[in-house]
Amino acid sequence: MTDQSMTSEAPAQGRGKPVAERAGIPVGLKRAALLIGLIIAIALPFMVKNFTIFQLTTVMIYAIAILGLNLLTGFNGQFSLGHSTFIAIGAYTTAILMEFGGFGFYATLPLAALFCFIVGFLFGLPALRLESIYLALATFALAVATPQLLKSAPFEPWTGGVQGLLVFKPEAPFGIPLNSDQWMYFVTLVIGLVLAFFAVNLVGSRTGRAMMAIRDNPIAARAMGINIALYKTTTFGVSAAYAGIAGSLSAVVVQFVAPDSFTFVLAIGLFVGLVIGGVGSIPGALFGGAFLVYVPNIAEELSKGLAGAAYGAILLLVIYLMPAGAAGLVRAIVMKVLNRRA
Amino acid sequence: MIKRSLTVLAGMTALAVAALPASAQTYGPGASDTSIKIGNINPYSGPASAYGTIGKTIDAYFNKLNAEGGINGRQIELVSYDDGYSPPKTVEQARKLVESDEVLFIFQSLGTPTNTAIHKYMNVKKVPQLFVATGATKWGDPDNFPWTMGWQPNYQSEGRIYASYILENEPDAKIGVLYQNDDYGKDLLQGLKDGLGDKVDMIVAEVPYETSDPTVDSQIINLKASGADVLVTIATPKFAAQSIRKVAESGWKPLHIVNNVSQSVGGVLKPAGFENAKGILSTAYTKDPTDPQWADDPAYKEWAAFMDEHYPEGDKSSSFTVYGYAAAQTLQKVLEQAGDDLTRENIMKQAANLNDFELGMLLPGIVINTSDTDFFPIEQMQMMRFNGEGWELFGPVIDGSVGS
Amino acid sequence: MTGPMTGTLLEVSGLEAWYGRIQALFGLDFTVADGGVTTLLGANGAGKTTTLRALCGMIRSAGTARLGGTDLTGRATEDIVRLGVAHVPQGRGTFTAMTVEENLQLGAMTRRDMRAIAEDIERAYAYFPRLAERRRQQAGTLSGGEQQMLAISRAMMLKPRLMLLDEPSFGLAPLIVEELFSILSRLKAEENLSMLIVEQNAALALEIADEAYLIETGRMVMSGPARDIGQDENVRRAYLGY
Amino acid sequence: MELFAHQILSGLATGGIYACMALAIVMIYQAIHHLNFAQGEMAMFSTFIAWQLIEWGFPYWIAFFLTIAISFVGGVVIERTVFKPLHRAPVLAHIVAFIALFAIFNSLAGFIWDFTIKSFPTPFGQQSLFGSGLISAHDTGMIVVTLVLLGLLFLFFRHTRIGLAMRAAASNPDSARLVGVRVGWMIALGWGMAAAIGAVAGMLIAPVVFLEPNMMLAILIYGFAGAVVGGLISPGGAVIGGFAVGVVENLAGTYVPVVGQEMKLTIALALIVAVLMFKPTGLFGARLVTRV
Repeated sequence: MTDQSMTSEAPAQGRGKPVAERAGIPVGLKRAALLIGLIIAIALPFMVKNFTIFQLTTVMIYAIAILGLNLLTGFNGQFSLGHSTFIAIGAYTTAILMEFGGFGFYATLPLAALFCFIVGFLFGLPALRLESIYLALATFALAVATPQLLKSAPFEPWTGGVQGLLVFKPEAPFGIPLNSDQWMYFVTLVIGLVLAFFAVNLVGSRTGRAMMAIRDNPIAARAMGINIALYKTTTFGVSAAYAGIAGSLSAVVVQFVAPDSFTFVLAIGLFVGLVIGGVGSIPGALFGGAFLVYVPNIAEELSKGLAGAAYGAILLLVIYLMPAGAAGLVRAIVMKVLNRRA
Repeated sequence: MIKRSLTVLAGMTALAVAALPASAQTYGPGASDTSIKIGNINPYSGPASAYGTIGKTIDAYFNKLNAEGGINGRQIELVSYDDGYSPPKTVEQARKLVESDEVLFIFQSLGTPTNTAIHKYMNVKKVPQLFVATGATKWGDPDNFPWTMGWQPNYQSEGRIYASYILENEPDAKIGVLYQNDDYGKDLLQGLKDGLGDKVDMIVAEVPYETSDPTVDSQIINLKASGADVLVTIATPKFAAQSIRKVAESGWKPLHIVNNVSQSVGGVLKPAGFENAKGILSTAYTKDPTDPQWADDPAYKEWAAFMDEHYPEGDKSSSFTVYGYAAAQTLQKVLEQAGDDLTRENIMKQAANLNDFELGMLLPGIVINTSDTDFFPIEQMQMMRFNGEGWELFGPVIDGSVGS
Repeated sequence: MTGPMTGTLLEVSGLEAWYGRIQALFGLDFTVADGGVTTLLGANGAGKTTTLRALCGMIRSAGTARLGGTDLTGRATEDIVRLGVAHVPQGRGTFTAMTVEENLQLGAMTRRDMRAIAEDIERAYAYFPRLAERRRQQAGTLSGGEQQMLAISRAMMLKPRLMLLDEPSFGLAPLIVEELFSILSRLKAEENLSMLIVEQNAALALEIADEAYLIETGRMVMSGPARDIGQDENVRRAYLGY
Repeated sequence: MELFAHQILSGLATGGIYACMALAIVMIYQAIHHLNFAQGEMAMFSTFIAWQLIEWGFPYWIAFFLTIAISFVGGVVIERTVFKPLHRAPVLAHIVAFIALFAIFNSLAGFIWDFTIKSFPTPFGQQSLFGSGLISAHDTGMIVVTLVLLGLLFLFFRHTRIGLAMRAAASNPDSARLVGVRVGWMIALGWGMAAAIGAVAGMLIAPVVFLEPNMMLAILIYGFAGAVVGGLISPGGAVIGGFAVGVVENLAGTYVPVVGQEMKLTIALALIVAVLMFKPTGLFGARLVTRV
């Protein structure tokens, strides 16, 4: 799983040539890795238990959210320790529309993305005035406040308060012979690929170069005539929309939304996933998602009483071994092997 | 078969086995001649990790049982996972237990939102979600959720008990309520209101707190200012202790009722100060291990010996260890009754077939009863008053059934 | 005009340096005499500043740089400073949020002799009376020339055996530059201060220097007494502009 | 009106808690320009050490100062072992390391000392001051200690050479090296001091909120809030910010209708974001000049 998760979308990066300063892995190799990754990704649900399919779906959902965070932090240089909020908004949008609006899941997905885009864009406006550490704190404040807002009296009639809302999980349509776990796996896979493709192209486009110019040198970017405010808020919106889609998917996959599902622990988890996967790397998001799902389980295996300490120790170890994240490590290894051959 | 013939059968077991068809030796997933695999989900990490003690106690108790030969000759294999009190993770862990580890059932999964997340799944899969560790009322709904059962007295019952006490003894009271702003706090408050019935306007102030509040000082000041003369504190130990101390500090002298969750002498009243805690009312269903009156009680001694031998790093002043111990004993009873018919259906059947079952660490007079229509194992509680050193039980054992 | 030249203070041989993976210096050899002034000349990007940074252990380097008998290469910056090398970096490196006096105090951070430090601060004010007037002022509020003076005084507080000056005239008005260099000459004469100066303004540098070296793309292309270098046709055309 | 006065005083008392924590946060921010997410857990762990010492029979004040010393050394050791190797790693890796430390301390404390709340002694007494029930002797003592600490820090940074060196190392590490300041050790020293101040904060806070592994979680958030309102680089501002957050929170809980009590924290945080909108570097923070 992890092998596939680290490389499956790697080739995509070459196509857009997003990060010029990086010595790239040859495009051919990336394409081959993508193809192999895709074949494995398609074959897997027919080879493993439903529970594992569910886990893999969760990995992809986290990866989508981390991808969104990556666009914001990795490519635009804006911190966020509050992306759990947008996941929550996406999840609740889907849950509420399905519960009270009689919507089908698929109809709620774009609405969740749109709504999150708007909220993210609006949050991006005040964020413009906040520099790195202050922005990190403001977003963290958002993450801390989210569960309280969700269960507060004014919202309770819609959010179900502390009890949360149960969500119906769609079955495969048109008599496709897949169970609901497999079906949602493929739905998530396709959405994830589309979003990754979009991210790659965005990053490789003029817009992407402007985003990165703002990250690297805002003053020079302004001098080049880039509308910094517009780009920053739009990036915030797009990033939030990614998180919203992840939230929407998670609502139906988990079949339940509750304030306790979206605490600041989730926000911090996404941030950890981003750094571990590799800041500024699109395939790294998948590794980050896998880290989020599997490492707590490993930590718990090591010790029940010290699960938290084990998790912390693993985290430190990973940071030491790959300070540039999994993507950085893979890049370094591949380059080393290639150089030796050459 | 040979093994079974070697096993010394307890009276109850023999009865249960006798009640089954003679050929009965049917196994559901996770059960075999030699072992029974049970799942459990607890928050071992994250902000709610205090509750992890319950999971660890249960594990220790089954280790003890296994060392003594297991149940009906079968070793108990407890697979306990961490969900960090996050509902999506609970779903993942529950599915792992059911689909990958293939446990016979899930026992004592902890928390209301977390159990809600898997409520439907467990019932669709027809896997028992047995004796969940939460006091919400919704777990006792055999018509709609026949595979889910609670264990502890539900919060609403407790609220009703306080209501009837107040109606009887303080009919002219003005009630102030401090409650934790989550399912547990709101449930208990609801019970209190239901119990007051048309006298609900006796409540002059309800003030919530968040677990993220450092102190409840501000809330207590507001409650005092409301003119209340009865204070009902629906709070977890830390905040209950804070409220007891702040009430004393501010020179307010209401009749103070503190909910059962925070009845621990060592874990709440001592930190709050015995002087400050004198006269406080509460209810109980378990024996408080830090209450000196149980020091010579045989059941207490048995529990203490268990703790020393099997869970020495555990905290003997924590009520969670008593809770886990008693819950595990209840399950032991169910498994003994199930005998060799270790199917999921029979587990639920036996869980719903507990009759006047007594547990050493429950208060004298409190018994566990379940039936096809009664999925609330413990429904009785007793009022008690803190005399400055220990709790004094008073009044009858009260049945707080929600329907009653 | 020159101080007593009793021997070699700094002897550099085969100095190489890298920025990350990119090599910037390719084996430089030069010396600074005890009590003497050496200047490094060269175009922008030739490696002058890099040489100073390499000597101070601020970037990765190889080769040897002996100060007295001690090799500086491979040591941490703060240890090199403690051996008596004061570096006045390009852009001056003053602590802008601190007062003038605090900056001077910081210059003497490696010393323990409190009374002598107080005396040296007064001496610095004597050399640079403008600083004395602004001793309680934040360094960031000083003019460019005043900041350069502060940077030099701060370096003097170390009681350095060798002072490295990186483009001291950069960005300053000609009058200020003149004042600055006359004080540097005084320091050389009165305090017997040895200096290694990197300077865009080659004429100015050659005036104060005893020896000069010409660097091109990280390699030494010419060396000799400052007076001779100043006479060289190519140097005059390329760097002195006449 | 009486309620108003009570809430203000109570807000100042809790504000004292936040101020204490905010001070520790600002300390470390000055040294490393990061917000240490593990700061609260480190303070909590220190407090447990003090509790253990007292349990072993040490007199309060000996335990108090011993804990400060242990925490100082602990802070230095953490910097040298955990963060020095990460010196060249990206900023985000540092934040992840803070998160790791957070998890480790929290889990260790729970494992060693369990989650049952413990009472922690106060040297000032719990009786209410002036017999009015307005503010307790401990609250007053806590506020006084915070102010004394602030004064000592001011003297340290303004009038000692090592304080000067620490400021230099923080404001301009390259130049600091060029005057012979051992920047690495100054950072370690900053960690040590922050850990020591955190320990004081923890020992003052524990008698109020009770000692348990999660006691600092919320306080850290409020402490951040106080520090940010104060401008992050000003110890005085942090203390004022801490008090302000305490008072605002209480008033919001009391006077904002409907949602006030449920969303005290949310309202407090919203106010902070609002402050930052108008004054992006806090009320007392100077704008750092970034060189291009």
